[in-house]
Amino acid sequence: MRPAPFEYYAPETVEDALRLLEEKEGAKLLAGGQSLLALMKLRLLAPSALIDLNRINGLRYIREEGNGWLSIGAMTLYDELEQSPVVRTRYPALREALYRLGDQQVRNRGTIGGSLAHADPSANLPPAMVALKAQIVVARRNGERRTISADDFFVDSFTTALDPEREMLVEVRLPPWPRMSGGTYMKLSKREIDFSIVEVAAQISVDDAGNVREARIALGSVAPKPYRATGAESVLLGSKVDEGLAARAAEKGVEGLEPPSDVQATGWYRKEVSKVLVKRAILKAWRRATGVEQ
Amino acid sequence: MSKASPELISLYTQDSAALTLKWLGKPLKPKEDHRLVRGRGAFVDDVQLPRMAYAAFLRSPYGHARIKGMDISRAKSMPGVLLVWTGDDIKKRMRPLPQATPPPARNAIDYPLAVDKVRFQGEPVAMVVAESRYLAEDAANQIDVDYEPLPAVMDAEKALEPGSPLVHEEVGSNMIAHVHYKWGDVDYYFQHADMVVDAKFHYHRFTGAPIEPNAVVADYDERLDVMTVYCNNQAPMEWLPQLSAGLNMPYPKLRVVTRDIGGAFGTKLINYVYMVLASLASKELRRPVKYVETRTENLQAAAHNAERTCYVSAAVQRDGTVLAIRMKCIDDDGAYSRHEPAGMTVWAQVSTGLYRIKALENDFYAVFTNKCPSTSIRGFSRAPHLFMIERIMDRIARKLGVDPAEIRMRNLVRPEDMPYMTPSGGLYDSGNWPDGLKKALEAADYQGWRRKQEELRRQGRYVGIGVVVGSDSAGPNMAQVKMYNPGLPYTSGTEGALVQMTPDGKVRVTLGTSPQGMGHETTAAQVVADVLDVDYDDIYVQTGFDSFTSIYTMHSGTYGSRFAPLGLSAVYLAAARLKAKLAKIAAYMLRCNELDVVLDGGKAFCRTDPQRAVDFKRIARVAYGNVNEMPPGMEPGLYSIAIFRPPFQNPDENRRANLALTYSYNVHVVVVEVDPETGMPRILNYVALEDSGRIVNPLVVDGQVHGAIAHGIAEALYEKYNYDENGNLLNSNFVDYLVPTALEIPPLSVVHTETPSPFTPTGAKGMGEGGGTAVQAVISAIEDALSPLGAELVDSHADPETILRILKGSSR
Amino acid sequence: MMPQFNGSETIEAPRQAVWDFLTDPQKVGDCVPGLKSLQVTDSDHFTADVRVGVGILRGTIKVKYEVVEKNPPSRIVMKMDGSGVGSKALINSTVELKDAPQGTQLDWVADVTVSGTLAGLGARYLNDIAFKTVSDIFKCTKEKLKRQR
Amino acid sequence: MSEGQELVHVRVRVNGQPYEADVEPRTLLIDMLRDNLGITGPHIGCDTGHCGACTVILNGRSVKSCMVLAVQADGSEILTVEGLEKDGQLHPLQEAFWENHALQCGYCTPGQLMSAYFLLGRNPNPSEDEIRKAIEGNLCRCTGYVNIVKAIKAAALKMSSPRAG
Repeated sequence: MRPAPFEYYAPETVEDALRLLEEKEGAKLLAGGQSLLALMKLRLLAPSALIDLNRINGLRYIREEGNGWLSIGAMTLYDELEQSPVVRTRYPALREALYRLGDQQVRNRGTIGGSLAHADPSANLPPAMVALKAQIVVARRNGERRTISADDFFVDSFTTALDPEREMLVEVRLPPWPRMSGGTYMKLSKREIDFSIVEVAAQISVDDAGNVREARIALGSVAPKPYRATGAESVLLGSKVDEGLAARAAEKGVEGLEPPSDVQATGWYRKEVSKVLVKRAILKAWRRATGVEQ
Repeated sequence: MSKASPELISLYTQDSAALTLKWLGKPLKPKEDHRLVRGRGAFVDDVQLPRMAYAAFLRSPYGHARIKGMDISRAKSMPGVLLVWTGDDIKKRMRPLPQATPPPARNAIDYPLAVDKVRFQGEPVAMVVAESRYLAEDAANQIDVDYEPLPAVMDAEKALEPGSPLVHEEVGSNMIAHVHYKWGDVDYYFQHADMVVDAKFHYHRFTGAPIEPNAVVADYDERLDVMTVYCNNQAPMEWLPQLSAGLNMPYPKLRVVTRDIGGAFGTKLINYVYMVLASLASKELRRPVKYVETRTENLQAAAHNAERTCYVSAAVQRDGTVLAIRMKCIDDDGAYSRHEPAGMTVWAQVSTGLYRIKALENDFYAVFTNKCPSTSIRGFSRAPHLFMIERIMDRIARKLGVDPAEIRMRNLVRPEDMPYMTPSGGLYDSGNWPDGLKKALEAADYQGWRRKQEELRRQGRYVGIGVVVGSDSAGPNMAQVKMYNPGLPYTSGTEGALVQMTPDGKVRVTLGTSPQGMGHETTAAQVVADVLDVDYDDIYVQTGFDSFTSIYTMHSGTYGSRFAPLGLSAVYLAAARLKAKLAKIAAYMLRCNELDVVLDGGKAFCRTDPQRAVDFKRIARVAYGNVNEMPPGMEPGLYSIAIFRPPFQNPDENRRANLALTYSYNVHVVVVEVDPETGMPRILNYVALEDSGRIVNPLVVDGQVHGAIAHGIAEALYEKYNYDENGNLLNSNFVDYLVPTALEIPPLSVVHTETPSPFTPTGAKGMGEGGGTAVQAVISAIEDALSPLGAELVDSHADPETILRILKGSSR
Repeated sequence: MMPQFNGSETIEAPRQAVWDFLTDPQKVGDCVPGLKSLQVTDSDHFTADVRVGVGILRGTIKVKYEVVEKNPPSRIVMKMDGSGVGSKALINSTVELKDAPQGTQLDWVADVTVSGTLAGLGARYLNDIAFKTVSDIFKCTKEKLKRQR
Repeated sequence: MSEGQELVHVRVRVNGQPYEADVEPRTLLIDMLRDNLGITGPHIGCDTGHCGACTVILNGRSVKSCMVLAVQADGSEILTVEGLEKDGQLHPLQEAFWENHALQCGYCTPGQLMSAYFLLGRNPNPSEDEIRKAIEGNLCRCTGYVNIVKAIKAAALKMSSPRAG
């Protein structure tokens, strides 16, 4: 299938992009296009205009800041991130989410900003962002910027805190995690390339004794937006993790969950598997935090 | 039942004297591959013609609805739009598509565009032709249709109940056909058997999903009054009547061309509806018209396999001998009989499976539902039937506490019974099946895995082993359709070939087949090289099919694993005749007794005086030009045409007949582990043994085996169509219809035994469809993995949720 | 595969007023979110062009509205037929009106049947839209009647 | 070829040769390659970017040319299967695909080859798992991937051995 007609603009600055976004009614921003163009080809989407961000310079970088934060330009490719040594060593959860995202061709074209702004409830990156306490930097015209925490950024399925007529995502910031931290991303799907049936991102930091200092656990595909398993997090705080504790935490973590059913799995299955993945993710993240495992 | 009679055996046995066995069996680099690895394949969508226009379709969003009205005015007025047709426009231009079904199902009215009613989601309701495919799609989206949704018929068994909504009112019920098969004294065996084992099984709905969708370019040439149709149909000659009737043009004016075809797996038989529509449009516009299906259209509306539900009972002795089987089966054929209900007879090729079962009864129904029409997807009808047989064998093994491999060993047809006559008249040609099973079990370290399974179970791991036998019955006897419609004038299964030595001594070959990657150019060249003993590289096989230059019969095409038994046999015959003529000319030119002429390495010499020799190139020049040097009275030229005709007969009054020419054999042994917490299955080991008679090219044969296994694994674990109760297909693109990738298909190991068929001159047997053995094996392995829970799988598809529900003892 | 939605509003207006509002296609039509144009055909029917903008799904769909059953002043069954993007969404909604201390209690149930391309791929988008559309209509009803007093 | 909307002029280099075309903004790169430029090696097999039959190398990265707009490719370097051959010599990957019969119908092959090409450019000695991961975006219905994996291994070996080009 082929997309319906649209006007095409390829601005070279963020400012021009935002101006066009305001001026052109029904326009959409085009980043990597690996989701957008598919929906347009199926004619599920027919925006009147596309504003292509690929010719804007300075939105494609991975930068370690002095304060230990990692800044990622919105147009940075999945593949660039996945290959980045910093990401591999400091944010294994993000790296695993990227490694299991789409396929090589998608990772060669798709961008982190595009994925987050698209906010597909089954996408790999949103739960990872929530687990890692990412900050999302949003631009308005005249250089205006605001920063939104990943927790607040995702509002509903395919809906973010962005004002679709006025704002665009320009940068993602990942906070430094203490030395004794570990994280992981796990996804269950029938085919490796599929959107997840259930996915979990977990990030845990421990004290020298190995007791959990902080835990962040987020699920995808089980709710309209990434689901924080706060119940699980609180169970873990202050204690060492073992099979039993992880299982208890997982039970608590998915208590309130009422996942949707679709052609791949029912809500029942999603809930059952959520428990399992949360448990496994907690164990792995803790082992990584305590250095038992890389 | 018993060894076949000597008369019948001699009737079927073929002479293979012309083989030299110098070229058969070699892993020669396939001829086709050279252009394909260079991106120089010739596929339909590659055809670019001046002034070509593009077609797109508006399709029904409903599974079942009345068309109350349609507004095409906006679409018609759009820029670049050349033509907008609805069902009524088609109705004016052609008669309904011919129905092969018996009355009253034959009353069903089938047009390529829906008339008055839509009967499945994705059925075309309007056709747009425009200057580009973009504009054609734009216009199709501007057509307004006013539908009155109707209750959809989605359950084949309920469809037969009185008061069910009707897919075709004109038929009066949803029944397409009903046939009662009874071979041997079933009742006697059921009365006297030690026990009876019963089960219900369901074979699910999926498709072949070739990566190249259906495509056609129709080009009407006014000056010559010739319609050229570039298509990717698997059997163009089978559908020429439909095309000829649709266009009201005689065969000599219809040029149907196939070249490279991007896979088919049975889905590209009924795409003739698009061939008809594009041709009508091309004639109307006096311009070439191209239509290429989108993936969504392909998965929604091209062709599915027929779902099959069977109630199976087996009469069994305490020692595991299976005496007889009684079945009731229902095929869900979808909304139109465009190819079906052939499936309700084709299963009978392997009626009693690979076993010495004495009697069989099958009460068979085929029904209409509001789903996509079905065709012969890879393993057509025999795969689902063997699924029923192999699954009941597993149940019997479990009931008797006998190893599933052992129960099969006890019932397999024995080598001393070959050629073996089945109760339904099938003639199994050759093979040592018990020995093949033994070899497969060794290759897979079956006993080792059984031991490992015990250990792992103690560790709480769920590992299962499936061991299953199957057959690729191949080279179908089309007379089988008479079993549901005795009136059909369509029997046997034939194929044609031309082998010509051109004046330069090279060899040109044309085939009646339209291959989709089965290496016909390669294997045909190998047979010709072998018979004439000329160099493989000097043989040029025409790519694909061309009704203006190829030798054909109405059976011609590539389906039913028919090339090795039928196509290559025609090639052999044509080459052998050419060889004889070359020898005669050589004898004359060499002044040598014909019996002393030896053809060797592209030349002929006289045994009595090897110095006296002449090469084929010179013989060819003589035969075409220097004709006075030929034997007096001999017809010049070196053309050799052959049509191979197997000694098939029509089914007798008890519907007994041999329905295929060769019966290749396979054994699959697969080990699967399921994750007890998520239900995710993982294949740990896969071994397949194949005996497809003489191997012409091992590269081609192994490739076919790999492909068949991949499809089977896909069907068992990944590919399943889901319709909701309103007739919505919930997975009609590659997002949700899960074609497996290289990460899902595990490494596969293939071993061979090689028992030439006495019934084909080359000794090769048809193969490639795989008989669905992989589906049986994987499902069998999963059931085995779950057996500690006493689980029994009914369906041919097991997804993680199904498995987890069994593990958790919770039903959906 | 047929999701059910429901909701209820307490409207500060007498039941008759609510009834009159809900049986006036012009008024109901004006309450359809994202309305671009409205053609009232008769007392029980209208067609409208509606701009949907839930999540990423943006575009114009055609909505056909029909009152199937009226049982004054307490029960209305309405049918909304939305078509666009190669698909159809049929919304059947039943409204029950009861007297309540602060005015009128409006309880509604709606089921959505999605057909076409979206049924599989995009049911999750379209159910969303359907639900929001219906609930917005009744929220709007509540607001407008409140302002009337 | 369209009265749809005004056309955009696009310049690209494909397999080392300069090409120009006037296309609609919505024209997919694969359609420009096939219909405007007559480069029919890359194929179309789906609507959603899953099959990978249209895979080409765009500025050094493998992408699905059905998921990129032609206008987006303006000014870029594109390599398709047709560009793998060097003066009549098959690329080692093509040789290996042929020798190992890593194809049947050949429809997905151009995409498989370009994904393999990208892999070997990044990882000259991939393991079997790395090979399978690298072609996860290229569906094949004929081969069960067995011979494709084998062929990519063989090509890698040949290319990393000193005497190979």
